[in-house]
Amino acid sequence: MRLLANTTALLGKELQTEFRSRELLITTMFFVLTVIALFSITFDAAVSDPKNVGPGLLWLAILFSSSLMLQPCFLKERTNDTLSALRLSVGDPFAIFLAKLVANVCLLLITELLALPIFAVFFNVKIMRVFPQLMLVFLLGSIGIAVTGTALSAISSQARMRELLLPMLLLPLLVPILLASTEATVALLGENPALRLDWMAILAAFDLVFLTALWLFGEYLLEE
Amino acid sequence: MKNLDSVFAAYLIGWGIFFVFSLSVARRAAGLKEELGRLKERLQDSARQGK
Amino acid sequence: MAKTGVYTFLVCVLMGVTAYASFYIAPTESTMGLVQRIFYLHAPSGMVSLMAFMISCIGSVAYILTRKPKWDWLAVSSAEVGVAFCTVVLLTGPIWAHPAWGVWWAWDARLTSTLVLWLLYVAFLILRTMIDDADRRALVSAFFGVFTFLDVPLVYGSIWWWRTQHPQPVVFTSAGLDPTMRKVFYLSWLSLTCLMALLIRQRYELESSREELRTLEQELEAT
Amino acid sequence: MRRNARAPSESCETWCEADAVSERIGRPAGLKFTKIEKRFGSLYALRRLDLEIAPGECVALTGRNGSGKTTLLRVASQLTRPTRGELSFPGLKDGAVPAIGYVAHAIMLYEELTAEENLQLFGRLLGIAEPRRRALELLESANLATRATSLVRTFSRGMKQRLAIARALLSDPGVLMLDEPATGLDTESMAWLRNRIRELRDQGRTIVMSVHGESALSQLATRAARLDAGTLVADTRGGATFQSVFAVGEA
Repeated sequence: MRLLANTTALLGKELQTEFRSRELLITTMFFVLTVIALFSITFDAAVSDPKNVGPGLLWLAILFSSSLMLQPCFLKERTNDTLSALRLSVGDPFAIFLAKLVANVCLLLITELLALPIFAVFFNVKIMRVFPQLMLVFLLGSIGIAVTGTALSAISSQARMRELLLPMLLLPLLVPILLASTEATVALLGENPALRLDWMAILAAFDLVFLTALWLFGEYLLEE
Repeated sequence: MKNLDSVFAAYLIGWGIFFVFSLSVARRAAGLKEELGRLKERLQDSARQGK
Repeated sequence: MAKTGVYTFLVCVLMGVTAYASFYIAPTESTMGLVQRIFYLHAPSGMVSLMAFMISCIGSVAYILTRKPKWDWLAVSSAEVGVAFCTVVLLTGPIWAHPAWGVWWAWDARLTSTLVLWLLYVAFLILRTMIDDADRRALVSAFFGVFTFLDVPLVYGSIWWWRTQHPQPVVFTSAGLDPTMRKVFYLSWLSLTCLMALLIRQRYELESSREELRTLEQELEAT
Repeated sequence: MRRNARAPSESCETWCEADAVSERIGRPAGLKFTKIEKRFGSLYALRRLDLEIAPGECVALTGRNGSGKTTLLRVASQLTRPTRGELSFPGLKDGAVPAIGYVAHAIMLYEELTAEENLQLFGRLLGIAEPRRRALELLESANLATRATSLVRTFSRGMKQRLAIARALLSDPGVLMLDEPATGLDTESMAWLRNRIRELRDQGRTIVMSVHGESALSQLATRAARLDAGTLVADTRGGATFQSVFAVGEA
């Protein structure tokens, strides 16, 4: 019970600090926009078949931007050593991870909500008719990115070269997410849209496996 | 028999990687052993002076 | 030291026998011909690299629970040996693919998964160089070691399922092995596993003598 | 000026009736370090430290930089895990951990939140009753009530330190760990700090504070100890006088 209370309190703090400064959200959104635009130019979206190439590029853009967006997640807890204050106050250290995880999922979803229409315009793909299913795929994908990203942010905040380290650690780890969500999105944007439950199962399995790993071993990352 | 050379190449490279790995580890280990020897001597000297 | 000497000799003999078997005892494969013999090094190396990564994961979990440095040494040693075996797979793959199918790199399920595995564990080794304090490095890389190993089945599963969705003509491992080929394959697997054990032991010794050196340096400082 | 250690049985006014915060107990507790060792790679921050602090004692800890003072305080407040050795709390049933307040060099507060938001956040995390009332009460005692709704970023060093101490007192802890609380304080905050620590000490809380040699704070202490290279080298309980502990401390 205390875990839930701590998580909601911390989530309130995460979202409050984020929406008070809004820097992270704006820079991430702009970065996603840039990457999608550049992909569209290089792959000349209009000519090649956008239905198959597009989703892959969209998800790559999301992976790149999230690996950069998740950088400061634990780094900002090191200024003024607020991490120690949190560790002293919370009952279960997993609450710190859970709150940051949920906050990151929200940030990712907001970024994706902006990126989708832009992607639809650039690759002239109809998304409105499959929007709910699409959002489900994006939710599962974002949870997977946020779980691994938050854990790796706790790692990279303790290492040198942390700007490069997080993307290098995160991107190979997210291969299953990249494959499954791209395939699911392709299936949804195709002629007869179908919600591919097999790929959704892989996404759900990924999220579950890494959420449990974080729950079991996460606290050791915060130790001194 | 024409692509016999690629089979040889594959085995050469394969075993080569194992050999290079083992060699580099052995070389580093030798360096450490020698360093260890020198340190042990210095320890004995300082111990002898200490008595 | 004698035990390692004998063991090294045994492994060399075993490797020699395997090479002889791969070249002479195993029949030449009908379609691809001679170049198929690379299979006896390529495929078992992939399996042995997975075994090495499993040992590394066991080392990582044991370190998290017991905090004894020896488990961390095991984790890093077997990870490095695993990466060495992965490199062998990734290099022998194209050498086999080029003459057999005219392409240097085939996006075959197993080869692609091994590539991702290689990226994961090289990242693991690079992470270790980025953290200075020994205990912190051990704990953090142990966590990442567990994370990476949990990712392996998901990587293999998703790439295998992705490959079946988009079937591709080039097939690497010729499934239909006749009995003698299968025997030589198992012999090769056994010899490479013993080689893995030897390399891990050797790398482990390096770590323990490094620790010995450090404790000696401290003693000198203290006196 | 030297106060003898308060007899534990003396009545306790304020902290007695404060309700125990979840499984942590607000009553003051003693601390016992048995052969504590903390190694950062090849560097020994703490080396075979044996120290016992009785409930209600106010200990001044001195020693050169890097002698292990900060590590000792972090081990005591359970932020750092000792490589070897064991920290125990005599007087409490085994396994129970007393509420411990910790003030470090870093202010351990969110600069992008206001003073009130900071205290309420940590109060809710600790699970104390009516965090809002407790936060206002502590802001009052730190004379920060007027700046309750301004961002901590706009605070001076002295104000931040006072707020940090307020945060440490949220769970009404029986044990307080203060790491060089006086650094960077202006005279006005320094006076406030001295009165506050005297008040906390008189309430019977166990206080361990690291200080830089003889100073206004060290006179409040009922006991002094000096650390050097990770071990205890002088302790007034061990017969050393206050002067001898502090004199060499500056070497």
